[in-house]
Amino acid sequence: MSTRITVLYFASLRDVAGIDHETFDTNAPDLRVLYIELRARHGFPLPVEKLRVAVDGEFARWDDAPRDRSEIAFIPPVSGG
Amino acid sequence: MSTRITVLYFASLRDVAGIDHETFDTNAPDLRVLYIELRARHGFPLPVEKLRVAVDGEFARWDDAPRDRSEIAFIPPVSGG
Amino acid sequence: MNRFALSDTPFDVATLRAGLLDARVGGYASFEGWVRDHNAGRAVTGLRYEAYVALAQAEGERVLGQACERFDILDARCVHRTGELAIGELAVWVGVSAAHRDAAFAACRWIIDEVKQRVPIWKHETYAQGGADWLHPE
Amino acid sequence: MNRFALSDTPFDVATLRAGLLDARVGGYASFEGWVRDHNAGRAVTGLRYEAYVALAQAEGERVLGQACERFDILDARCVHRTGELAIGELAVWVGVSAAHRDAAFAACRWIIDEVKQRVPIWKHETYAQGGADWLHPE
Repeated sequence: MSTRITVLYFASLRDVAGIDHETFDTNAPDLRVLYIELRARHGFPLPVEKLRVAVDGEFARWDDAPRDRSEIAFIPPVSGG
Repeated sequence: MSTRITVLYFASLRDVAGIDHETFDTNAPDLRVLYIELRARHGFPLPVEKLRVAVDGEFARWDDAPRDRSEIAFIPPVSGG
Repeated sequence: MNRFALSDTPFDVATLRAGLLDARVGGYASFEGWVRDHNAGRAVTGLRYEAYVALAQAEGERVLGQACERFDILDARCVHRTGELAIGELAVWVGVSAAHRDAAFAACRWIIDEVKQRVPIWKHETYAQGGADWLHPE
Repeated sequence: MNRFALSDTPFDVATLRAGLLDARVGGYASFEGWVRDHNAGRAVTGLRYEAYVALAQAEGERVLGQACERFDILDARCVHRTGELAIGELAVWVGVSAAHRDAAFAACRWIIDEVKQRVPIWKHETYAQGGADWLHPE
């Protein structure tokens, strides 16, 4: 059974994807595989090693499974300050 | 020949001396001896090793001779900030 | 109580500073980041900060809470701008109050370093020579 | 130009800060010393700062000039109060502008340390339990 998720894109990821979020069903077993699939689909230059991942507004682990109805964000290297 | 000087007193030195300056003639060969004499006269608790000395608004050396018509200040440990 | 805030409009440092002062404070250290007219050798004409607001708020709050535990300080605050900023505009402010200056300085430095490393805010620079870039430091 | 000043009346930090900002500034660090309600375990009700004005002005100016040579900063200023101060009043302010925060923090810390060690200003505290003392640290 697939899992319905919303993915948020920020900064260069949003520019490359051309959208700031998308909602879809995924069969990815974990967040790492999810990003690898999305990287292939959108052509993101950043490899998974450069990113952090967050679920529902909190940092998460790459080997967490996507939860149904969750909001997932891939966090490129930050540059505030 | 003696040298006419003005000595300024600040902080605890002024409180102990009971005056903020005094003008007098001295035969002290250098500023160290001058302070030792004044310490004896006024009963200053601070020994010369705890002080710095200034002449005419600039730091000076203890073995400088008093200059005629100069303004001499003994600087107790500072506590600004 | 919130110690960390995002602001999409210019904010007043004097008011924020006043919120940190009380009779126990002996030392107050602050840091401000301003938009420079150059970066890494390129002339910059303006920039934009974007945040993942929910996570930035939570992570910023964690940074400030950790600073209050790690350092012997009385309080600490940080505000970070989002949106379009011109040259000379204030981008980030950190204020720390303490009984003594050692802790105030150390905590202030630690907070700005942690905010820059951990809080999901991104800078988009526009260059005088043309072009624009997201900054994603190594 | 004077970078160091004594002030026998309360002074406005916002105005002083504004004097340090320009388009090259990326980081601004400041430190403020405030009159605490206690010192070394004794309750303090107020204090007075006295300066040897001519020498304090000259030595303060030297501290700021040396900071501008030693650190990669754009400018630095310091103002120190004299006279009677109540609890919570501002006693000293240091502001430093730089392209980057490392130098701004380091110079700000160095300046307040040097001012406290070298500039002929003395603090006279009045205690809640009675009595008053000049502070002449070892």
